[in-house]
Amino acid sequence: MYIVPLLTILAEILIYPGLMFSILFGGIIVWMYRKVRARLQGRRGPPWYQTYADIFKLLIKETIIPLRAWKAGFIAAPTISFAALFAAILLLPFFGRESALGFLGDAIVLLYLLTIPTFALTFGGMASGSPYGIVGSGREASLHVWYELPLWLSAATVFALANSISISGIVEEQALHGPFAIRLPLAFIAFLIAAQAKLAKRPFDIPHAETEIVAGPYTEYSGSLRALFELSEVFKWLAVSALATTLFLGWPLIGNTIVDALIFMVKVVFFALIFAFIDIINPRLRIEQAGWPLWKIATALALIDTIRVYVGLVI
Amino acid sequence: MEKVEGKICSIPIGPYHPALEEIAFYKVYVEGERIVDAFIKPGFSHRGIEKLAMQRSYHRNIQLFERVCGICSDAHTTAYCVAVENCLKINVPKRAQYIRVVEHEANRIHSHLLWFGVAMHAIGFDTLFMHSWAIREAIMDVVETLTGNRVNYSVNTIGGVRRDITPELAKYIEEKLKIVEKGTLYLIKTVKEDETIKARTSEVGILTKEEARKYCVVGPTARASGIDEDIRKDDPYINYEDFEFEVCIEDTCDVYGRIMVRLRETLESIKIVRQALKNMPEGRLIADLPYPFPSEDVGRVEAPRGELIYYVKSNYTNIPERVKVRTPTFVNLPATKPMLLGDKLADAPQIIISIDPCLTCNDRLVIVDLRSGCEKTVFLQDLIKGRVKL
Amino acid sequence: MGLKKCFLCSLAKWARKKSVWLYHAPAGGLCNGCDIEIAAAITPRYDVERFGILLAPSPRHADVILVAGQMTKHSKERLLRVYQQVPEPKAVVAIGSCAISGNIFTTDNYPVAGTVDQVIPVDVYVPGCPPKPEAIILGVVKAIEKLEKRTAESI
Amino acid sequence: MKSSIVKEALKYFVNPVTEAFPAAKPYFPKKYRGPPVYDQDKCMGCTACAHVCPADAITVIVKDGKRALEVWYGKCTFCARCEESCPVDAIHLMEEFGIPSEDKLVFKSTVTHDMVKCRLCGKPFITIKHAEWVKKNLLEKMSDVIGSEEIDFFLTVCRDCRHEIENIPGFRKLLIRVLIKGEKVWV
Repeated sequence: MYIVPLLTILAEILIYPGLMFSILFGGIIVWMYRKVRARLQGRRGPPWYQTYADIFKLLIKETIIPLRAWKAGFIAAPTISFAALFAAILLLPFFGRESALGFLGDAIVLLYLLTIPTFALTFGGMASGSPYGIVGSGREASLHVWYELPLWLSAATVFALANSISISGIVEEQALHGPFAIRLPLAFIAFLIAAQAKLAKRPFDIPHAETEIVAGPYTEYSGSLRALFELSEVFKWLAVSALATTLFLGWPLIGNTIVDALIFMVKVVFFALIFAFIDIINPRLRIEQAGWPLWKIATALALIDTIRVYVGLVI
Repeated sequence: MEKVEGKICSIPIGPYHPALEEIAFYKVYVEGERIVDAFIKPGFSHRGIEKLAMQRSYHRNIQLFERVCGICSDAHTTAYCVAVENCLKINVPKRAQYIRVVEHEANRIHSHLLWFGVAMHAIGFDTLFMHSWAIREAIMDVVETLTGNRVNYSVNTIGGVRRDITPELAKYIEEKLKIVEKGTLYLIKTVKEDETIKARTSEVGILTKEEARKYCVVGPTARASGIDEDIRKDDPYINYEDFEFEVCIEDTCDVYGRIMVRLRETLESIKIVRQALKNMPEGRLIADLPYPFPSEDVGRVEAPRGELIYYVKSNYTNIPERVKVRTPTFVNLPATKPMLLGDKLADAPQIIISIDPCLTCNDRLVIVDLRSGCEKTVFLQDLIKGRVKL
Repeated sequence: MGLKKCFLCSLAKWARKKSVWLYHAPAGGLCNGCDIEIAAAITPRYDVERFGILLAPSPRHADVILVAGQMTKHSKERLLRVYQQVPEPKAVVAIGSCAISGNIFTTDNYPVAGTVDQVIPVDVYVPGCPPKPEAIILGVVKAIEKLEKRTAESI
Repeated sequence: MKSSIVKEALKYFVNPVTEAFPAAKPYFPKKYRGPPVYDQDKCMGCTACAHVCPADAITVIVKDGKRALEVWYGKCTFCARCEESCPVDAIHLMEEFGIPSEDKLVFKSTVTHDMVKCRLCGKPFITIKHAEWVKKNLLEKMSDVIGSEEIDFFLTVCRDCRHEIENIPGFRKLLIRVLIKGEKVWV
């Protein structure tokens, strides 16, 4: 009797929005980012299977743990990062309306889960014992301080307008009254800027700035541990793009689960391409310059919309 | 990272670092993110070129000096040939001089576009890096067709040049120059209108005019600090007095100024190449060479990185008695220290890159520095060991 | 079991072939010629990324080390350290005449510490002064073949 | 603010500049300086190329009465000075790049020549083809001074032995005559 729901959950974890699908779809998203970047730079770009090849190759490579590193922390960091993002993906509404493990208040949990990889990365960089890793971790932490406020503010605005803290509630509200991207344009822009920083793409790729601090926290990671970080990167792309879709573009909801899931995927790709495009046409900012767009512009924009929602000006 | 004193920590940049094309070691002392002191240690690519030069004939030395630096390879051979020609009183045919000018300026265009790409890479603007290198491929084609190799031109020889420019080749060069000019104009426009590049580069790595004079910087680094100096104008060599061009000067004294100076210079170089191709005189390619006699002289050349000086002393043999090289990076490198002080750690790579450090150029000379008692380097001991063996 | 193992083996071989990260380590005395040609190989005209080849910033991520230039006494130990930092399986490609034989700088001059293959094992040699970017790409492809062979042996 | 870079990037998006390298042949200009190769038929083994080579990439090995010239691309600077200095155009630089290999010693082009043995001491000192070439040129340019038999004598006696002969007055006179006449021709 209980075997059917158990199997369903297992299938959800392992196949559809879980491991298999997220790796495949996330791999395609990362490939698209790389392909678009290459094409806009005048190059041809990698073939479609590139991300999978990279990850698989790293998995079967030798893993070196440096002498200077704190071993437990060094190994734990990528694992925690991977696990948190995997859990986040299970909470995202990949069925159009509902997520795999949805419950009341899952939106808050989702945002929390997306915060954990940052801490894990900071932790891993510190544990690796290389000067570049430590500097990178410091930068990651300070960037986290910059972007977390606008991210949460814009999300809170959405929660307030939707009058719900569950993912399905937010999506349904948008399906009924139009997407929040139109109703809350300023919070939307604020969210995009903050999400760019969360993805650590240009202009905010400060934590792993190649020319300054080699690869930042990733510097000492090799082999399968690096592969876990690479997988986290894939999941991060997927999760952040899906979060943007959920919070701001949950609008066309047809009712048929398969069609809704397909529409959701198209929207995720759309957001991923926006992030990729911003990444391509910008140089990297300095760490104290990154505060300017994040704290001044994004926070102010999000705050204006929050006030609008609380005063009741939003139609 | 290690603590030095109080809040001050030291961070190593290099020797193997993705921002640096070649290997050098910078130790930057930081207080938080602000740089309070810097220590520069080149010398990793010392190859003993000057010693080798004293064992080879004049002609074989050309290929040796070409490999001092692969990026400004033409400037090095030109300077060496000019020095030897001054020394041995050789009158070079005018056509050869004009062909040299074409190559010299093609070299400058390629070097500046390359540097621009690397500088953009240092601030994380990979798209412009790729675009500038895509434009650079046009001039690389010119160089390859003209000389037969992409990097080491090997065209200059003592008393003239080894390859001719035919009319078809001139037409080909003109075509490619159009692409380069269009691309350079695009790069200038982008740099001017892009606020993020400005935010990243302006008022960074400041070297005031007084400091620039104090540190005797040369080339684009000096011109970006408002010093009007260009060997092509001040002391014309290889018939530069025939050409009209402007010396590009910026008075912003920062990295942004250095970018603009180099980009504008690229346009001037294109102008010079066009003039040279248009007014190419007829004549021989190589002058008659005399037997060597005791004499000495210098050759001064405006390399892409600044003033390059070769000193040649000859005797009755076909081997130079002494060849001494003073490269632009040798004088520009110490100036990175005042540039670095007070700036942020994040700007260190682009400040170091902004002088276009060609450490391979530099490192033949560093032996003097190392000999003055740096115990850390194995180099000195090895040198002594080598001598003992001899 | 055998079939599964075979499938994983072929997957491993495929992944090693399709994803190769390079680390560019100049071996001391160099003229930059080879280095700019390596950089040119990642730029639009040659674009090695379409073969899955990337220039990794840290030696810890690399599969193939590109060594260019003449080995000097000064940089010998540093290069050895870089080599040891690269995780297995790895391959070394010596680029240019300097790395192969010392070229014009000879191997007996006072700052020079011999050729690259006297310090670290070199798998593929790419002749040229400097080699064209195409030759560098072919050299890396050859190194990949060698990596594949090693994978086959280890399984 | 970013209009020009976006425009340019979109232009590149439509037409990438990447060459289809493994499929299409890379660009080689007409006089590309690739690896030098010897032409066995033309080469006469005079070692002029070995003398001018800046990197000493061309080695001359005399073994078993044969002279082998060997150019190693692993040391070559691709400067084309050997091509320039060759009197008979027997070495030329290919319009091709060196193919990467796992063995550094395969980058080679070799040519071997039979040598003439010295009539007096029996040591091989000049290749047959070189001797023939010198004879031909001498006969063309100064047949009035020197006869073919005398040339034959000179070309079959090695340098060390010739130094000894120079002390014999008759030969010395002949040598001086050749040198005075030859000054314009040789330099």
